[in-house]
Amino acid sequence: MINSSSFFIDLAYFFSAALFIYGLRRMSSPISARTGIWIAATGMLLAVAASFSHPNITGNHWLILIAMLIGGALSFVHAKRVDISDMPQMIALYNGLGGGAAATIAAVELLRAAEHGASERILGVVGALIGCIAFSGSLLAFAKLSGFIKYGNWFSNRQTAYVAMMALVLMLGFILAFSNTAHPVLLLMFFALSLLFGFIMTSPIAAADMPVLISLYNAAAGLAVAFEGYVLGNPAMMVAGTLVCAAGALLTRLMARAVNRRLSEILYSGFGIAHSTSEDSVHYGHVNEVDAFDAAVTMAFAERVVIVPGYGMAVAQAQHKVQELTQLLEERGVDVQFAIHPVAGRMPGHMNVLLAEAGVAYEKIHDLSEINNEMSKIDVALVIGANDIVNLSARTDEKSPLHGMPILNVDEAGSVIVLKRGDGQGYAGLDNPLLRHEKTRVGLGDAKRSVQDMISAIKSLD
Amino acid sequence: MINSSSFFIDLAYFFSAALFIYGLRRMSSPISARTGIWIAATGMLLAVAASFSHPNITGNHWLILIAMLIGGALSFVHAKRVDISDMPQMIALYNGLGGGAAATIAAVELLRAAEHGASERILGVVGALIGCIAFSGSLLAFAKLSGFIKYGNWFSNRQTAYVAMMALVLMLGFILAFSNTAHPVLLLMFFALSLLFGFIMTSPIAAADMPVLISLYNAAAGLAVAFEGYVLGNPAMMVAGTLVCAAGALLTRLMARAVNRRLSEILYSGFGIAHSTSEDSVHYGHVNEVDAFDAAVTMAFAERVVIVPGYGMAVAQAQHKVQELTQLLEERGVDVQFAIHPVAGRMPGHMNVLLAEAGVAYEKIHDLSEINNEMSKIDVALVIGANDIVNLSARTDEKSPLHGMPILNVDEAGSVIVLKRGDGQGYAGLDNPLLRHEKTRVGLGDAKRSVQDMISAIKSLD
Amino acid sequence: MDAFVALYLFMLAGIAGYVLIANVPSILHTPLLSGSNFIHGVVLAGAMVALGHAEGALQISIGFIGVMAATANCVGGYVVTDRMLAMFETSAKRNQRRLEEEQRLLAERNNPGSVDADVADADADGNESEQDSSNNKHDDGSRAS
Amino acid sequence: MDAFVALYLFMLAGIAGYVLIANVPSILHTPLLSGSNFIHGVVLAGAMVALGHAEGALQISIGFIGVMAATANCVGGYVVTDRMLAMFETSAKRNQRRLEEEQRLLAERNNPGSVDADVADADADGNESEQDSSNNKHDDGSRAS
Ligand SMILES: NC(=O)c1ccc[n+]([C@@H]2O[C@H](COP(=O)([O-])OP(=O)(O)OC[C@H]3O[C@@H](n4cnc5c(N)ncnc54)[C@H](OP(=O)(O)O)[C@@H]3O)[C@@H](O)[C@H]2O)c1
Ligand SMILES: NC(=O)c1ccc[n+]([C@@H]2O[C@H](COP(=O)([O-])OP(=O)(O)OC[C@H]3O[C@@H](n4cnc5c(N)ncnc54)[C@H](OP(=O)(O)O)[C@@H]3O)[C@@H](O)[C@H]2O)c1
Repeated sequence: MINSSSFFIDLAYFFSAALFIYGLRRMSSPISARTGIWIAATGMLLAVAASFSHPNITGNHWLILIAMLIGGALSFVHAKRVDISDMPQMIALYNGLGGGAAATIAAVELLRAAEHGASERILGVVGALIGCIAFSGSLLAFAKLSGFIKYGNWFSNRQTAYVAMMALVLMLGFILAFSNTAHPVLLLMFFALSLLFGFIMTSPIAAADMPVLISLYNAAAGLAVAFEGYVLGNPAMMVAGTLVCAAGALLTRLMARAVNRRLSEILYSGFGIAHSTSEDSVHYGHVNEVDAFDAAVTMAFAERVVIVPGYGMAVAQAQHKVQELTQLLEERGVDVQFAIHPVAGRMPGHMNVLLAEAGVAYEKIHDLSEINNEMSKIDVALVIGANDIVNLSARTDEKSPLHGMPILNVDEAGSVIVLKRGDGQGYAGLDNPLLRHEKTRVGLGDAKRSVQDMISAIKSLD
Repeated sequence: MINSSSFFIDLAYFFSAALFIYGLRRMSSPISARTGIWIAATGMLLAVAASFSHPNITGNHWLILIAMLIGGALSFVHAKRVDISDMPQMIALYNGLGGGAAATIAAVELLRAAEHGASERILGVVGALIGCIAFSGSLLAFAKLSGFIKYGNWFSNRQTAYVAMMALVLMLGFILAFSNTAHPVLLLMFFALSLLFGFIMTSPIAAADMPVLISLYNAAAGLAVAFEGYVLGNPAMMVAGTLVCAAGALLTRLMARAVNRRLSEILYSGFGIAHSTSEDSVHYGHVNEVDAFDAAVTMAFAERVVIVPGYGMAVAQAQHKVQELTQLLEERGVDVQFAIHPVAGRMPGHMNVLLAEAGVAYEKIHDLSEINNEMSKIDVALVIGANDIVNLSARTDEKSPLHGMPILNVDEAGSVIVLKRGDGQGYAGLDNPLLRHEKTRVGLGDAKRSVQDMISAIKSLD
Repeated sequence: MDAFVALYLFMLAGIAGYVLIANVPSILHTPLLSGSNFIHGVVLAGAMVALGHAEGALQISIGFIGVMAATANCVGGYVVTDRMLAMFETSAKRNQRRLEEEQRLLAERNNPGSVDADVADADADGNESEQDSSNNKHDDGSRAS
Repeated sequence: MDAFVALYLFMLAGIAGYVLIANVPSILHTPLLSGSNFIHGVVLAGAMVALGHAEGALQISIGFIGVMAATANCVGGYVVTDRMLAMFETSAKRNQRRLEEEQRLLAERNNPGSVDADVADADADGNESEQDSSNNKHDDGSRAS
């Protein structure tokens, strides 16, 4: 234990840990969520301010400031600028950097091995491993989600190689942890292999499973921070890191459950493998097309319309147009509601966030069970870029990977209009019988475009 | 810090703390409650077993064993024997002993003041104060609830004296905490005054508010244990004590809310004072009496009967007879249900416990909101020794201290039979218009007796 | 023990205690009171140490009383809590049994003699009864409150 | 720090984190992920110390990268979370306003021009609307999920 910090620093750390906990608590309810992040930020300021006068900071003051300015400015500009629908990759990026920072602490402290006891070196090494995995794994996730790197499982089927690598990592870690002198070369190898593991973990995973994986890396980064906190004798880091680790682990499970996946499934296999057997039941039938004008007329003269947004709306960034359409319809006396499936889009709350951004009123947004009871009273259901969440085969086809997932029963509405670009399938890659349903008409084209056309058509009615 | 315990003791303490937490979690759900107490007991065994080999136990091994045997045997026999409906006082007794034990630790350690640092002495003194209050307060509560001591506010209206005493206690505590030599005489005075405070706190409180007060003392004892844990460097005591303190504090609030009281009301005033103003609106009217045979016939030929048990059933220990009556009625094809008001009796769950003891099936027991919806379809409501929970003035009389509390709407049933001994009132000391309601007939006499008479009457029908 | 570390322990254990109890149904207030009363019986571990290093008649007699009182807290607290919870359990168990029985009867009535019910059907049934029983568990909780 | 004390901190903080998140509605999963990502940005406090006592070019450059990365985690994490939650808040606030408005209208319709409604009535009303709004809050939660 090399720490000899003063009373006030201890006190500041204590309060910041308490504020983190309180902030997290408030963040877990929709009403108080925003004050929650402010409270956590107060804790952060306190911890950072106190650290400036930490007795173990014996030099490099200017370097610290410069590094903070560079890192802070870059991330501030980036985070402010980036589009709000790119959130998953942003979270991945910052999470990865946090894990990486924990790993660098481990690196510095392991290079000063003599100053630490065995228990500190052990946790330091474990933290480094976990932090590196969180770092490289998250960064690859970021790159994939941003489209910099295409899907590709670069490291498949080399189990023996992996096991050998893992053994090597463990051996290196063992040496680093139990010798009290620094081994820069071994350390470098250890870090390189650990980083490689992060890449290997992320590489086979399809973009759509990323939110769950990112949550897992978040928990991992938390654990790494907690362990490095022990190395430095910093209880605020220990408490905050463990807090994040536990919350992140639970969150990972909840998120996996929400998209109807097991964590092990996500980690060990691509989605394609899981359900390739049922693919042969696909049979295309007749699809009724509809043009924007007809669709617009149908809706303009309906009494009750439900809009079902899906991933396609997010891709097309059509939410603002959808809000415009809604307002137009409402001016004509049409009652417009939104139906949000819990796993619509590519991350929990994806649709809610987009619609909120576009200014759709909260009370018009209904969840699955609420709206399904009303569905038979609806005249027109407008499905915008959604597929899996309205896939009728989830109800009937036991072999479908979606079987058992509740869907939005748009087929109970008077008529259905589906907006999509072509014969593309959804996340699950399945054929959707809804498209050939007698009530259904399909409007082809990019969602934003189609909605814009409908808006023009309605305006031309007057 | 005088503690120098070994690795295995630390490990045992750690696991026992974890087991306490896990046990408490399980105890807070009805399904897993019993395994919860077993888990906590495992933790306890572990902690006690480890303590036997604690390096700080340098002698008195036999004395420890003897004390444990005596204390254990006495409390085991007592706890096994005592009637289950005397639970509140049993909890008060054991809780008080726990607080007292914490105080004795403080006493021993303060007599060894030289071995402790200032922070340990400070928490030791605070813990002693709290432990003493929990001890004497709980024991007085025990004595009052057991009927050894009658109600009486011995210490009323001496505010100045109290303040002076409190100042003295604080001064004594200050000296004890900040000098590193032992002061046996000051210590004695400190303890005596602290104990007196416990008596003063409990003395004005009416028997019926006791459960809330006992819960408060439980939280206090937990805190005392946590503080003495710090003195001894025993983290299991610190964690378990704080756990109990926090849980107890919340529980106290919940219990006070359940009986529609504020904690400050309970602590600062007897119930009588709070509502004496509305007493003048009392006006007795005509009460229809009914004998056991008539009551029995009414019920035997009804289709649906609801039984409303209250504090009187507990006093009369009539639950087994009530179950017998229920079975008889059911054999005759009558549908019998039970309606339990959340604050029936004198502690939360009082009625549930008694009915469960008598073997009434769980599914026949309904809570307030469930049964109130059904009440108009009920033929006969049999009220057994309940008053406040069916007091109609709660609905109408704004000045009533019960105003705003939801009651069981027995007046909506076809007819009402109330069993009570005479014109005694309930906990709130209020007149009950229900007794003079046109639908109501009152069966006078001890509840057990009355129910027994009804049983005989029904049997004589065949 | 470092005072700040103690502060962390107090804070974290306090949060745990508070959060674990939130949402407890009121029927469990008394058993929970009794159970947490038992838990602070761990004061025995401390009382043993206090008596174990006590010196002189005064310290020893105080310590002796402390161990006795702490043991009584432990033992009595356990017995009372267990007796109380035993009664809840009996009625909860009885209830559970009855529900299972009902479900069995229901299942029998729905597919009379259906040994050859197709897989999908059986699967659906299985799911349903699973859900049902979890619902019932929920019910227990809310009914109890 | 004593290893056992660290163990207690890990256990207790882990329990707190787990229990606090339980029952979070799924609409908050992403903001919460982002928020807890921000919280582990406290690694900055450690990275500063690591750089602060780093010696030699290797240690210093590693430390420098660490402080930069940790600051990015903090700042970026905060901005993203705040932006995300801001959107929820706008819609929640709007909703809240609408409900209040509705209640006001309702109250007006019920007692048209009732300046002299008696005390009891006003009291009852007050209670009701209080209850109502707490119900609504609840609704928000469940609707959101
Ligand atoms: N919410 C989550 O947390 C989460 C996380 C991971 C995975 N998932 C999974 O994601 C799926 C979500 O279902 P979903 O119905 O929202 O989406 P989906 O099933 O992926 O369907 C998207 C649809 O949008 C269309 N589309 C794509 N781009 C478009 C554009 N620019 N304009 C118009 N249409 C466009 C596609 O058809 P075309 O190509 O023909 O246009 C496709 O039919 C579920 O399977 C869920 O399990 C959800
Ligand atoms: N549940 C809790 O947690 C709790 C805690 C503290 C306070 N309280 C309060 O306790 C009250 C409980 O209401 P309650 O309706 O159950 O009880 P209650 O209002 O106290 O009424 C008890 C009734 O039982 C009768 N009685 C007494 N002994 C009897 C006997 N041996 N045989 C037949 N009748 C007998 C009494 O009348 P006679 O004298 O004429 O027989 C009295 O009318 C509420 O006010 C509640 O707020 C509850």
